[in-house]
Amino acid sequence: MPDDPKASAARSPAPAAPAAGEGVTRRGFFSWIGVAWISFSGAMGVASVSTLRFFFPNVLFEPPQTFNAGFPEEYIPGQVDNRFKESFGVFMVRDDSSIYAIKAVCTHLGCTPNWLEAEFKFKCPCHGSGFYITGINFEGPAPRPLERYRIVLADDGQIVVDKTKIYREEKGEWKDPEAFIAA
Amino acid sequence: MPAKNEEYARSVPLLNMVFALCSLGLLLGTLWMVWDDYYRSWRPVQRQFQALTAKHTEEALRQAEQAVNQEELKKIQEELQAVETRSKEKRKQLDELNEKRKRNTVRVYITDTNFKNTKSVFDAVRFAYEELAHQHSPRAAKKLEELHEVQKKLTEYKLANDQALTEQAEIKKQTEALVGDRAGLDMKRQDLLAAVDRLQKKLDAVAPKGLVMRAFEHVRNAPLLDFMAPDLKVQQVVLDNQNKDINFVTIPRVDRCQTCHLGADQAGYENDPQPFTTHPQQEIYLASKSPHPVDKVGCTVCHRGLDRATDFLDAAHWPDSPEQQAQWVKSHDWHPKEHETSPMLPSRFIESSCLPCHQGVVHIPDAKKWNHGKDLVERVGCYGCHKMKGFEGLRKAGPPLTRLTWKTDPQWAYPWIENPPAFRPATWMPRFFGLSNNSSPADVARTQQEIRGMVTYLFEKTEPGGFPKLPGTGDPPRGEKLVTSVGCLGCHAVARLEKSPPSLRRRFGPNLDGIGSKAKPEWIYAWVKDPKAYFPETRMPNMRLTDREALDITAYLETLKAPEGWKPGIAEADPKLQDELVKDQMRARMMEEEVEAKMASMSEHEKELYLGQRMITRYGCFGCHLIQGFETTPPIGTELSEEGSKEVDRLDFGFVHIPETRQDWITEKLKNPRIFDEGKVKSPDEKLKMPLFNLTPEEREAVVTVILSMVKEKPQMASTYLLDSRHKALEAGRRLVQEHNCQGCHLLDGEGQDIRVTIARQLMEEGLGEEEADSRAVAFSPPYITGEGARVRSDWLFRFLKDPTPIRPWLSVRMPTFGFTDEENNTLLKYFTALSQSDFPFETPPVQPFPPAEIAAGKKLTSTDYFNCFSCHQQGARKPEGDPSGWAPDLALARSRLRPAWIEDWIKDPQKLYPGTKMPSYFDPGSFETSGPDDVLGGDENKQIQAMRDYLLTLGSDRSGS
Amino acid sequence: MQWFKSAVDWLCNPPILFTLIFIVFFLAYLWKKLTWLWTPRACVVIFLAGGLFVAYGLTDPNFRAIVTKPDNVPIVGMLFLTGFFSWLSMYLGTRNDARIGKNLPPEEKLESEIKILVWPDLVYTEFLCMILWSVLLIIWSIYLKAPIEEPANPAKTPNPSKAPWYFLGLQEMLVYYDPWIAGVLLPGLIIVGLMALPYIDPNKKGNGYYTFAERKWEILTFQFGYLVLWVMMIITGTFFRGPNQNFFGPFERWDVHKVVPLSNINLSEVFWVKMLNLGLPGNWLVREGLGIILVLAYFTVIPMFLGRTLFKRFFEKMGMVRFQILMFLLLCMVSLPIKMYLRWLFNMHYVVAIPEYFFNI
Amino acid sequence: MADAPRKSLFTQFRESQIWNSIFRHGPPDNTRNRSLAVLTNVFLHLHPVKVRKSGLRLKYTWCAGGTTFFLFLVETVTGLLLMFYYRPTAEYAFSDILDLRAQVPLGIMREIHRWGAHAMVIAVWLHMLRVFMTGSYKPPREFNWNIGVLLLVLTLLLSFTGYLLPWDQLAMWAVTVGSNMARATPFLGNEGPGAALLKVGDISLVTAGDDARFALLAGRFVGAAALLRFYVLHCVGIPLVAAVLMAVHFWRVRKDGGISGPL
Repeated sequence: MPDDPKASAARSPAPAAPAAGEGVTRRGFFSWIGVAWISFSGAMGVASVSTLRFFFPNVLFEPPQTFNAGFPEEYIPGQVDNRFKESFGVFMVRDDSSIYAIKAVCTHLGCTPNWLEAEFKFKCPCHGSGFYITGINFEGPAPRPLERYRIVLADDGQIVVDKTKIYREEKGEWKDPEAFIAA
Repeated sequence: MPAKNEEYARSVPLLNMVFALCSLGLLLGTLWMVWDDYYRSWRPVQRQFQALTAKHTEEALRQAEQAVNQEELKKIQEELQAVETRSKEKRKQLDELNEKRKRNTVRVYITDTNFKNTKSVFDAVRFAYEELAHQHSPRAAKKLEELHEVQKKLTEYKLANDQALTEQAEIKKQTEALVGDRAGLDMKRQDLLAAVDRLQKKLDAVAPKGLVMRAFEHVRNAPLLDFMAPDLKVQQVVLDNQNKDINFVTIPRVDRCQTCHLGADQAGYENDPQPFTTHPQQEIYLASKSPHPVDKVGCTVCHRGLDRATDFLDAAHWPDSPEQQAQWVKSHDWHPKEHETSPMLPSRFIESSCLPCHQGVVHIPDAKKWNHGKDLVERVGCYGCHKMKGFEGLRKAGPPLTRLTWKTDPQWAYPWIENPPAFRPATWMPRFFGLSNNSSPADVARTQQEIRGMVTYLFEKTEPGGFPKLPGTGDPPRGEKLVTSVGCLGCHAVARLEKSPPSLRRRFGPNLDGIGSKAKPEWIYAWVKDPKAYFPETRMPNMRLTDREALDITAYLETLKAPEGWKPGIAEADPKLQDELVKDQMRARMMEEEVEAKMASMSEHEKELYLGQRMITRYGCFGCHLIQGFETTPPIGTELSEEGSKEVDRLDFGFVHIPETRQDWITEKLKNPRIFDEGKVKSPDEKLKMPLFNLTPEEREAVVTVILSMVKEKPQMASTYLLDSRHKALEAGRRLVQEHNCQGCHLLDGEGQDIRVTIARQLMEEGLGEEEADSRAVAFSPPYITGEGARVRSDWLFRFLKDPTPIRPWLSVRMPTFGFTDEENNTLLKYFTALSQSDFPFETPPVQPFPPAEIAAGKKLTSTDYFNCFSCHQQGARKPEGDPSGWAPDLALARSRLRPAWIEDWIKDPQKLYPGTKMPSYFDPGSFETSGPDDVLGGDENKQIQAMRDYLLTLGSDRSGS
Repeated sequence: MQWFKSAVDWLCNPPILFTLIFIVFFLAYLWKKLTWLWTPRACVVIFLAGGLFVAYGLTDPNFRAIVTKPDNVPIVGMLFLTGFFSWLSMYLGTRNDARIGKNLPPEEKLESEIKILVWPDLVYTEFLCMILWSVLLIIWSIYLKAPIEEPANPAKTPNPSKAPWYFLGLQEMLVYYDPWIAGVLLPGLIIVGLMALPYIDPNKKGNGYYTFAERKWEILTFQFGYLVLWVMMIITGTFFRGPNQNFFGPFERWDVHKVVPLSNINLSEVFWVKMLNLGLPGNWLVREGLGIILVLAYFTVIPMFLGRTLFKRFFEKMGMVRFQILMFLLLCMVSLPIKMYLRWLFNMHYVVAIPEYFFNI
Repeated sequence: MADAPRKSLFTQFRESQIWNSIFRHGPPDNTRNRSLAVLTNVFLHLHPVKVRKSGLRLKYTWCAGGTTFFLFLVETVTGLLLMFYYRPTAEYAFSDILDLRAQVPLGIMREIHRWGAHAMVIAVWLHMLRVFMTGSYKPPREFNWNIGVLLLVLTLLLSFTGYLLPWDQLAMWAVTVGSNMARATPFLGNEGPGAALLKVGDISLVTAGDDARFALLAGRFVGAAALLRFYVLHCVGIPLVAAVLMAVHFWRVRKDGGISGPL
């Protein structure tokens, strides 16, 4: 700082180095400006990716995608259990040999079907699609059977329904060992 | 001057270099920021858990593999092999079938499509017809025809489809018949290997194999990429029913504890170190079948701490012991978290979290420490000075002092007040004097005058009267026999009779040590004869003693003297000091001149009285004792109803260096109630005055647990334990049981019969070995009455409780007369019936008269030829032979006393209803069908029992029980 | 070193601290022998000493607790920055003054005629500044977590409760003045005064370069307000005010139970009761008459007097209106130290006390 | 240079159509292009083409004003991001901050935002000190000094309104204490001098329910309404005004003759 102002004024016509580019690259592999721009771009890149990452929250307050659905004994053969319909949108069904979790979304336009105990079928209130207890469509406009969720037994013998994975009949996925549990 | 314009002020290469350095800094800074943001303390913890799970799973896998039934597996595999060979052998037929199946598949497809298409046409036509019909259109009829047409077609297609499906099933059957059921075998094999498969899958998930999967494991959890299917992630439960109170608003708790405590709700980690340990008592906590499933109750509602935290310190962990603290300091650099209103509860106080949800119960199931603490609070009478929610309306803990002259004299009272344990080490009466803040010579001189004043006041303000002289002299040894046998020891203890410290229930009534130095014999005599005559609200029941017995007991109790070295007597009066004290008291209430005037007008005695009255006010004696002139004075202590939520900075820690937490403060306060005066300069009136209670460290911890449980926060209705009418009846009964210490003598609700140890000791004195005495004591103790509701008839029990008569002639212990009101009686009846889930209050008796043949059979069975019932059982006036200690209850009472159904159960298996009973088991529960005599009623055991029941019900008259 | 800590604690007592600062401030700026302060060597010495003091202080738990509180860290930074830049401006100013004394133009003049293209010099520098600041902020943020305390609780007032740090100067004034003065009037006047500054400053010199000699009065007044009455008040309010707004030295433990006698007295009580031995008159106008007269006199007599004597030059230069405004603002500013001393020396609570109308001065 | 110089990749890119469509001038190595670089750039043309050399010196400007502006930008960006995870309600504000600290990816935004705010307050004070010490408020820059004073006040208000948002004890009570002063505003605050005079009969016109502090807090105490109010002021109201004033401030710097210097 204790520059003599005169001196600095005299020194002024500095070597006319361009701001960036050719002049420097000629000097060889290493150049400050190269390092500068690479690390600057790197920093900006990391910052941008971080900002993107920012938009994927680590914790959610939605109902969990996986839930415990009690023990197999709690389900009565030949009955459709409605207890998780409201909280998780799932029909739990037990037939003679298996238990499966039907996604309570009509394959027509996404309404929630109802289980009609008297008529022994799922009926969609919107356009009248009907499904058997297995979820196979048999009447109304629904183009394909209801979907099933992944269902497994936890270590403690409890049923765990995992809504992140879906099994479709028309793709032959209902035979997958995780599309039902044997009972 | 263009040249000038070309000028640069700074050297660009230099700037470039600065730029490069800055940018490098920026890059490093940004990377560091990302890493810092990514690398949270829970990540390595989850990695550790994966390794641990892998270890456990490998172990389990090995076991599962060994557990597989190899023979079975081999058989299935062989069968599969056979299927394979057969399908090779019968290739030709199989090919044919396959060909058939292919054709059938096409057919199924076509028919099904036809059906579905026609179905949609049908739906459309039906809709069109309905519309037309609704509009009364002339075209409706034509549409209807069309509808029928389509319907016919539909039926056809349906039929065709059904046929195709039948054929499909047929082909399948044929194939199976030809080569075997391959699918079925596969299924069987899968079933057999299910456990192995599951474990293998689990192992693959926690410990991926192969380079690709292992690399993927790192990539999916890498910084910035960990939003795509990471397997290390924050675990949380959102608890809509568990509110967290954040001052005037409540929000659902979001418990993330399981981010690190990954094994808490899984069996198999019991022996692993924290944070992975399985939570103890899974049947009560965390498991989904337990009453406190983790996804409904969470963790922090009981353990407290910051629900959302995922870091050890941030969660506000709190060590349970100095050792744990030292360990945490080492492992986690632990220190108390700042700015945390609700740090975790040390686990030794964890039961204080039960109360908010378990309101309105006498005891909380499984909360042993809390229950103990609650009993202690009632016993020592904390609620006398401190208002405490849940302890309202209880009787004062100490005896009334309104008839003091009837009972004792000032010579005893003075040293008692000064130092109660010196006279009776086990007393509940706390100590006020000679403590850390009033032991200096000046303090002692002052307190001596204060006690003098109190004694003077108490003996002045008594009702006139007293008891008459004893009608004779008693015999102390006989008295001791009575005291040890009639049941006094169910509630009282006498040091010289005890081998081990008496239980809390046996400290229900005052310890009797030294009573001979304390109470006048006339008072003792009158008291044991009829306690309510002296103190109507006493809980001491009437033992229905004869004059002789009362005299003997009095004589015995008179022999229980004060410990050696204890001397009755009152400190010297010091009028000058007393004047000063009286003046000090007055100065706080009036001007100096008035004080002088008032002093001049008072006699020494009046001054003493005044001082006594002031001191009783100050020390709050009336909190536990009824004292004239203080009947309505409000309690003097801090209210404790929300002590568990009290801000820690509102507690004065003074100069005492202990951890600044509620629990430490309260514990310290109970240990030495005056400790927070240490190092402070205070006038006598400003000094702390809470007395020192005679509690062991365990008892103190229990009391602290209770105090901590009294919190401000109200849980949501949905998460509280609501009492139904049965449980309400149970709790009301338990309250009475508690108040009258029934469990001191009876085993009830799974607890009690504390008196048994004294009976066992007596039996040992009579020469029995320790083990035998213990087992015999069951029979000689008051009966188990948990099943009383099922055993006896309500009307009988009602009468019995009002006026007990001996049922078991062999017992020397007496059921006392408690003098229950009708209301209390009914409460108890409802309690007993609710406890055994029997009907209340009445039930239809079996239809009478019974068939004579049955009665005859019953009579026969009870006779000496068979079970010989009356060799022990009394039957009305007919007594069995031998010593009464071998007798059994009067069967003539059965009709009015017992429930018929119970008689059957009892005869069938008495040990089941009453383990340890003297009643022999005539029917072997192991081989019931063959255990009865064969020659009565065709050898049918059930009929035999019923016959005996019916016979017993014919004995005695209708009202013989009263 | 206990003696040192006790000495510092004692020195930080507001009466002593502010008296010292007033003296040091004026001596530093006005006493010729202290001009060595405006040399780089002095700067290094002072900052080394300051740094050493803080470093030593950090070994003390009480000092550390208050200084490392996340929100207080920037204040320590501000203290050093303000000190440095005040020194820098004086250093550059005195250098220019020397040149001016030799009839040379100020340093800036040498370059002010030279025009430089902003590309790349200015833009590049700005760019580098931004990067540096980004790095600084990132590292600062990694090291120091933003504070979050207990959830807001309207039912429980923390002790002490303080305003955000940049308003702690105002809160500190509240010790001496009622809220309507300390919290409303004075901050309002600060803003008004700052805005009025270009219009009431009669000095045409010193525009566009650092100088002290040419703008002695302006700089003294401004720095007195900024350094002493604003920055130092913030420091006091942040570091030396503990529970119950009691004073605590930097090495003293913040004990909630510390008791400090507060027995303040109003001017009217001094006058009517102590001096005249009479009771307080019932009528507030009579009662507070003396105070009101004193305050009015302060704002009228002193400007008139000064305008004829010491500030005659200003008065002539500025004219009546501008002079009166200047004097009013100056007097308001000076009223703060005056009130501080009245409090410290005489326990003076209010000069005018009309609680009936919330009008206390 | 006998060999045909091999053009570097960067050079090729620089000669491409894309580059030329963005930067309509050659490399800034001569006066014309250096001027164009500034003139044809919407962000840079805030600057004049040339400045005084004395005004370029860091020892003269301390870069305090520029720093303040940069920090304002930092606050805008980080603040915007924070708004994605923060709800200004009594129920959620506090726990959202807790989650920002521990769970939100790059929750360090909050730290940057807070320390940036503190730095901005300090920077703006230093800028004022610099402007004063160089006498730059003197004619012809009186008006711009006034804008600057307003911006200083706005900076403090921005910081003050933001201080409440974490909704913890520190925030609530700092704002309570800070806003209590409004209670004492003459005539407008219910504890201010003169307020007692404003009454009709027995009915006071200025009470805790309608005074200056009430208007600030939308309530008698710092509650949920105040939180929302401060949030809106902090995120929208004050930044908007500040942005407008900043535009004026920068524009006037140029119009008043650029960075000050001796005449």
